[in-house]
Amino acid sequence: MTLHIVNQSPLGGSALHDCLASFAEGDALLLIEDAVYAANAPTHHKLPQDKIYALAADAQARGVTLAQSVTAIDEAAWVDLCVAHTPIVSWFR
Amino acid sequence: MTLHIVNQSPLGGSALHDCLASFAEGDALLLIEDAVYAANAPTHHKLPQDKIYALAADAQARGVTLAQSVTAIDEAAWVDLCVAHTPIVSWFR
Amino acid sequence: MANSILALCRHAPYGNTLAREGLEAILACAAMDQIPAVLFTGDGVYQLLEQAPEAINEKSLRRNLQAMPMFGIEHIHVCEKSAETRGIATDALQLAGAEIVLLADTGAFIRDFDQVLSF
Amino acid sequence: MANSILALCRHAPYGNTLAREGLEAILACAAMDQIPAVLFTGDGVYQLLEQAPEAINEKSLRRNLQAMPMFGIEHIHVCEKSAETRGIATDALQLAGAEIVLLADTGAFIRDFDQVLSF
Amino acid sequence: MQFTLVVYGAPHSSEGAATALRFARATLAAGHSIYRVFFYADGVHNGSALAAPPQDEQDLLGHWQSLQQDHALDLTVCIAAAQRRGLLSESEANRLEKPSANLAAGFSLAGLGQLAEAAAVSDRLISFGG
Amino acid sequence: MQFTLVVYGAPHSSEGAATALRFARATLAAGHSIYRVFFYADGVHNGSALAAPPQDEQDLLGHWQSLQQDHALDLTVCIAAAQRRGLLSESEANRLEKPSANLAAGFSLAGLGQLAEAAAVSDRLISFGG
Repeated sequence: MTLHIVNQSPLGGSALHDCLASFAEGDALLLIEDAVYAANAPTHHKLPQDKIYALAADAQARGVTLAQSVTAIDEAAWVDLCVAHTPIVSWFR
Repeated sequence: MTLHIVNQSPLGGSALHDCLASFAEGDALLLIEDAVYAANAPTHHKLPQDKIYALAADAQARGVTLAQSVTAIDEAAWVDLCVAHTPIVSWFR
Repeated sequence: MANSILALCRHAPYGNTLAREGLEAILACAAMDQIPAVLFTGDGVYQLLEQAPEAINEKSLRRNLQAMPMFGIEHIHVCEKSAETRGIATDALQLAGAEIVLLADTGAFIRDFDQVLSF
Repeated sequence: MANSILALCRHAPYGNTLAREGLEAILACAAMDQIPAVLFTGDGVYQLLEQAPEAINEKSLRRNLQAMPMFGIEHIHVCEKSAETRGIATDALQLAGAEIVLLADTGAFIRDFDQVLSF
Repeated sequence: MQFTLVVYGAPHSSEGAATALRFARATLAAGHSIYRVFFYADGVHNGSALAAPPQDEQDLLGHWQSLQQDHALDLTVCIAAAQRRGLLSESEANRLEKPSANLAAGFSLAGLGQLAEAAAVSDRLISFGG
Repeated sequence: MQFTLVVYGAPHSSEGAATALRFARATLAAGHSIYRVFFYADGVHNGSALAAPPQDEQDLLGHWQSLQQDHALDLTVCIAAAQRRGLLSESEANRLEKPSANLAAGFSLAGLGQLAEAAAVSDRLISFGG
């Protein structure tokens, strides 16, 4: 199953939208950098029900509190997610 | 009156959306670079009724045919638009 | 008379450098006595949130923001709709020494300036 | 056995260099006999339109696209919804020597690959 | 009329730099003058002496340089943005103890004050995004 | 497991390069190995020897270089992308008749084939956007 990684703010660009349009059941979603704003935003984008992660450091840097449905992870857990999934798809710019 | 210049594709980023949210009556809109895709797209964004321009070279480069409501201009006409308007606001990225 | 200048900040902090370099340019203008008006709109409103970027080894952009009043920038204009769209409670926005001015009509505000710097 | 590779192209041509550098990387992979599958999605579908970039002093990206069949890339996958959203008539999409394959479910397509290169 | 151009785009990376060049030529051809071209953010890479684009791509550096020579253009690169991105003059390279310099002829490094001043005194200011 | 990292972001311009560095460290700390870090598009600027960020900003170049030394990391910069953007080794500068070179120690220039090969043989490939 795919690990999708998004780094763009939900309204700033199309990365999250494009990602969700290519999301299959069982895939995982990781929000990094400016994408962490999607982790507690009003629901412009309907995020999947589970397997949604966000880099804790990136959220903390921006003063973003994660919604309950989003799991905060550190870099070590990110590496583990990469080991557990294939392929890894980055959505950026 | 303001001349707004947008260079981003209508779905690729928020530039056009942000611009239209700051559009006042009588302002002019110039679509350049990837923004020319907005000049004949299905109406995701409601463009203003008049004073909409697009750089002819940028549209031609991309194979975009402009809608009737959009005036194709060259660089000389762009300079004239800048002379006729103030301020000039660029919306990008 | 010198032109009136508006600085338009529409990018989120940290993801790319535009937010930081925008704030640096604003302070430089003010230091030259060309005090710009400042408007945060779109993702730029995220710059007004409290931040803790030491988590990603970055300097806080809030410090640049907080320096504005010392440089004579006493009003921070914020697009009300942009903040609401992003779930940011506008009554929670604060900046010591400056007044946060919420704008409903950014278009009417922008057109009164001679020059606009976009960041 | 070597990994299966998908190249995901989601940026419009010319506005920035990602479209061009993506196509160059795809041809380089193919030249190394690591022939990737290619999927155009999002704004990437604009790469499939006819182009005349001499108007802006650029080389046509269509040429890189047209070289793909010669490098053994015989199927060009296109996200059907992305094209429709942008008002692109999918039956008009053509590339000599290659078959245009419209995908309704890109997520199911992507997950079958080992590696994905994003451009 | 006097124009100031602000360029945010790196050449051969985003289109803004090439668009700015087209606009600069049209401005001069129409009989206006250019007070300053200010290169900021990634736009500082326009002043790199080392860019070597493929032969069949346009030589943006050469075009800026000949425009500069023909019209005594003020091509100012923001020094703070340039340092971050590794664009240095000889004297900056010496001062910062870096092994080489790469600022192209025709461009000069200066502070953000040059942007403020240009905004204050030019008739028009136009930005080219990255 | 063997990871390949592809970096598209220029340092001190977009966050991707700094994020890639954090990921690289975590990968190595977890006992995995890094087959290659491939710098492409604007990511090539990570290999600039001339970057001089302010003292209170992180020194990304120095961090990549010490990681390279400690783990014999393969830091490959795409040569075509680098030429366009003015990032040259000594031999490239000579060949292209450019006045100086600016490729940092620890980085090497190579063709896109190195990306293809890394994608084919690594267990995981992950890209860091610009």
